[in-house]
Amino acid sequence: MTLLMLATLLCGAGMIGAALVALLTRQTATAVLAAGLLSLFASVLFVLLAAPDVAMTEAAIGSGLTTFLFFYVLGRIRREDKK
Amino acid sequence: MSDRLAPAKLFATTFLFWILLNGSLAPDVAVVGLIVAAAITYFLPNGLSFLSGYKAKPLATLGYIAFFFKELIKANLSMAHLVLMPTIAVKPAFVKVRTKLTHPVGRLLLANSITLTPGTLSVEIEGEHIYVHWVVAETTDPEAATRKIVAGFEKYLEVIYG
Amino acid sequence: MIRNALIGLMLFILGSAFLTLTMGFEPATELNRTAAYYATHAQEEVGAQNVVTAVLITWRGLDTLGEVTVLFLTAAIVSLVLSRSKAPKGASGSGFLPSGELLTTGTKMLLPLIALLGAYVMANGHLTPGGGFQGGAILASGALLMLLADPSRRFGHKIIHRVESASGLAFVGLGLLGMLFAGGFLDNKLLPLGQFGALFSAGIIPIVSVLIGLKVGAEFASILESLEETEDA
Amino acid sequence: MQSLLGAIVLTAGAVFLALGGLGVWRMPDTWTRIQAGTKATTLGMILSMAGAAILMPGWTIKLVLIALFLMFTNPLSSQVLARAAHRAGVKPDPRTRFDALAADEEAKR
Amino acid sequence: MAELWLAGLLAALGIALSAARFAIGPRAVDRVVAFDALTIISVAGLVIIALATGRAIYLDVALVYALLSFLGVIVAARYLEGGE
Amino acid sequence: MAQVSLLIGFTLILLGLYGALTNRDILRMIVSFTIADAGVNVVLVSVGYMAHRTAPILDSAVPAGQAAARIIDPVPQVLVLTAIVIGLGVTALMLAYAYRLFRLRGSLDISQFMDLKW
Repeated sequence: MTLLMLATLLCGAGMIGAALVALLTRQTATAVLAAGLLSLFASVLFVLLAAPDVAMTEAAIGSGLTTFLFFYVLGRIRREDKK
Repeated sequence: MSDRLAPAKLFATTFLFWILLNGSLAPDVAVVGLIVAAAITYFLPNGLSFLSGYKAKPLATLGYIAFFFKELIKANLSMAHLVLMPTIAVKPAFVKVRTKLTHPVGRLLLANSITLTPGTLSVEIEGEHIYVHWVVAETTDPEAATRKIVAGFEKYLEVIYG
Repeated sequence: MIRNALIGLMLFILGSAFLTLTMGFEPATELNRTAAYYATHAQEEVGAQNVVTAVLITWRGLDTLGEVTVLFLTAAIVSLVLSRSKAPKGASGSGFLPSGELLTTGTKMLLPLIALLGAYVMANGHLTPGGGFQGGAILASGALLMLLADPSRRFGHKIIHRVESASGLAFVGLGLLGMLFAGGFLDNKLLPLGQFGALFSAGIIPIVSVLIGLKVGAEFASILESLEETEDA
Repeated sequence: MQSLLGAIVLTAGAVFLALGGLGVWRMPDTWTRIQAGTKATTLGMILSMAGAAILMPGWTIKLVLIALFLMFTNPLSSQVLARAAHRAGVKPDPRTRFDALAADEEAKR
Repeated sequence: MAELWLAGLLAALGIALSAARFAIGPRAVDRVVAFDALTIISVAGLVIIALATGRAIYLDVALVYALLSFLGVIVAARYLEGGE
Repeated sequence: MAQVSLLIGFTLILLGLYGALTNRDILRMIVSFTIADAGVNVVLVSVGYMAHRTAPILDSAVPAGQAAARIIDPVPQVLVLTAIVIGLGVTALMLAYAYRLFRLRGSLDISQFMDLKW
């Protein structure tokens, strides 16, 4: 049992918890946020698995760009529903 | 804000951060840094940096930094006290405070400093008013709140950013 | 209900297959032959500290060209699907409310830093983690921040498309030059390898990294742009 | 001596990070949660970076840059979030005495 | 190594509490607050991992993370201010 | 450690597939797809992981001479690196199609689309 092992387990628990939140919640916005949280933990997990390049890609793409794409479409749909 | 030196300041800041990022002063690093800084200055003409609007007042700057860290530590101790108590004794309010600063960078730094100091969080800035969320509000009067929250930082920021 | 049962059965079969895979998985203790070749020859053959970038850009450069092409096709299809007709003014955009003063100022201060970090990640792809794809994603994040601070802003699509095509052409051109004057497509001995660990080293890897980064950043920015410019129903 | 000092500073930072988590968990409404989250995690981060810099003096520049970036972006995102929460009409804690922002926006309308 | 264990466990405590707040909500804005806290604690976690493995290159990941993770928060906040 | 992360990755794939198959909202299906995507990436990276070795970057901590004995397999990392970037492109494409579908039909509920139902 080393520190890195503990961190791996914690990241795994966080990822699976985030996936469960994304599947179980009723709000789509919460599901998108949970997917962003999952990619955050995934990026820490990639560092633990000694893949800093992959972690950097995930950090640059997962939390900002993907979340924006989803929220963009959600915002458009919300606006057209209001009409 | 019509600062003729603005591009030069942006260039200098960018180049400084490039050197810090690379952590070396080798000639090849410096050459690439000059190219990158020039490209950024060209493509982002309305970019701002810490230097834009900055008046070279080292004493006030040091005073601001020291005051900021003092307030940050005080803020955290009071927040720790609040959080660790068995019942959370909050008395929140949204109060309005007034600022005299006009330069955008100074206003941003003021709002950020308010966010990081004891029990206050800037919510909205509009003209000369900042709306602040206060966890343990002592007063709701704008003038008293201004003295309590803003005055300490504004004293320094007024000198630094005019 | 038969649908749910089918789904459950399928997931159960997949899950048991995955479980047997995991149970039977023996982590390797030695590198396989390809990886060992890459690890031992990274210094003298490519001169790059980062083995991942060396594989990505030099040894598997043609595959990377394929990836970039896939990305280009994706961006083209997104813009084809979304923009049947261009938006009249005021009816496009993300539907987000106008932003506050602090976010605008903060964006103006952060954009140069984000662009600088993107340039750093791209140019140091052979020394530290990073490279073209990461740098491109960071540049696209800068474009995204610009969009968030001012939803009514129009991108300069001329610049984006010019950067995109110019960097793509330069990438292919460098590869072909490598075929003519060095060992093969994208061979990095087109330029001298330089001193191991310096910024100007590893032949053409830094240049190709920057080109890939500009290309990827322009693709993502054009995806954002075509999302931004579709009109309302 | 140096490693002891670094360990103490690092642990103090981690304590503040945990306090930030505790604040986010215990506070009664959105704005108080933002306050606890921002302040405690910012100081915790700065102290952790300082501790790491004392433990590994060669990494100081990168750590200082990380701390600078976070010190700048963290209050900014908190402010945007607080503004968004107010505009979205989140109900503040019932103990909130006074809401100058809502009153002024009402007056403007 | 002991100090890294202590710091890591404390950071893990912070992550667990914020993640619990993320899970129960109750509103989307509260989840974004928890997300914000989580990103910053993870940056500290990355630095602790870098200390534990002794490799300076992991700091670059933390650097990218520190400058870009706030984008997710701002995106979510800009969406939510139009109503949930 | 490799086994643990392998298990995590497989669990994420299963959860994502479950969500993609059972949800009725197209956007929720796409969210589930991104979860499965992350799971596949974790599986691929953990296949390349080896205990007691370090990241494939040959700086002062790993002299180039003993690289073959100290670093982990770089090839899966290269694959995953491009897979993440392509994944973002695929997500954007799916969202564009979903938005177009919403504009045509005024709904995102998959059970309303009966045209090609089996």
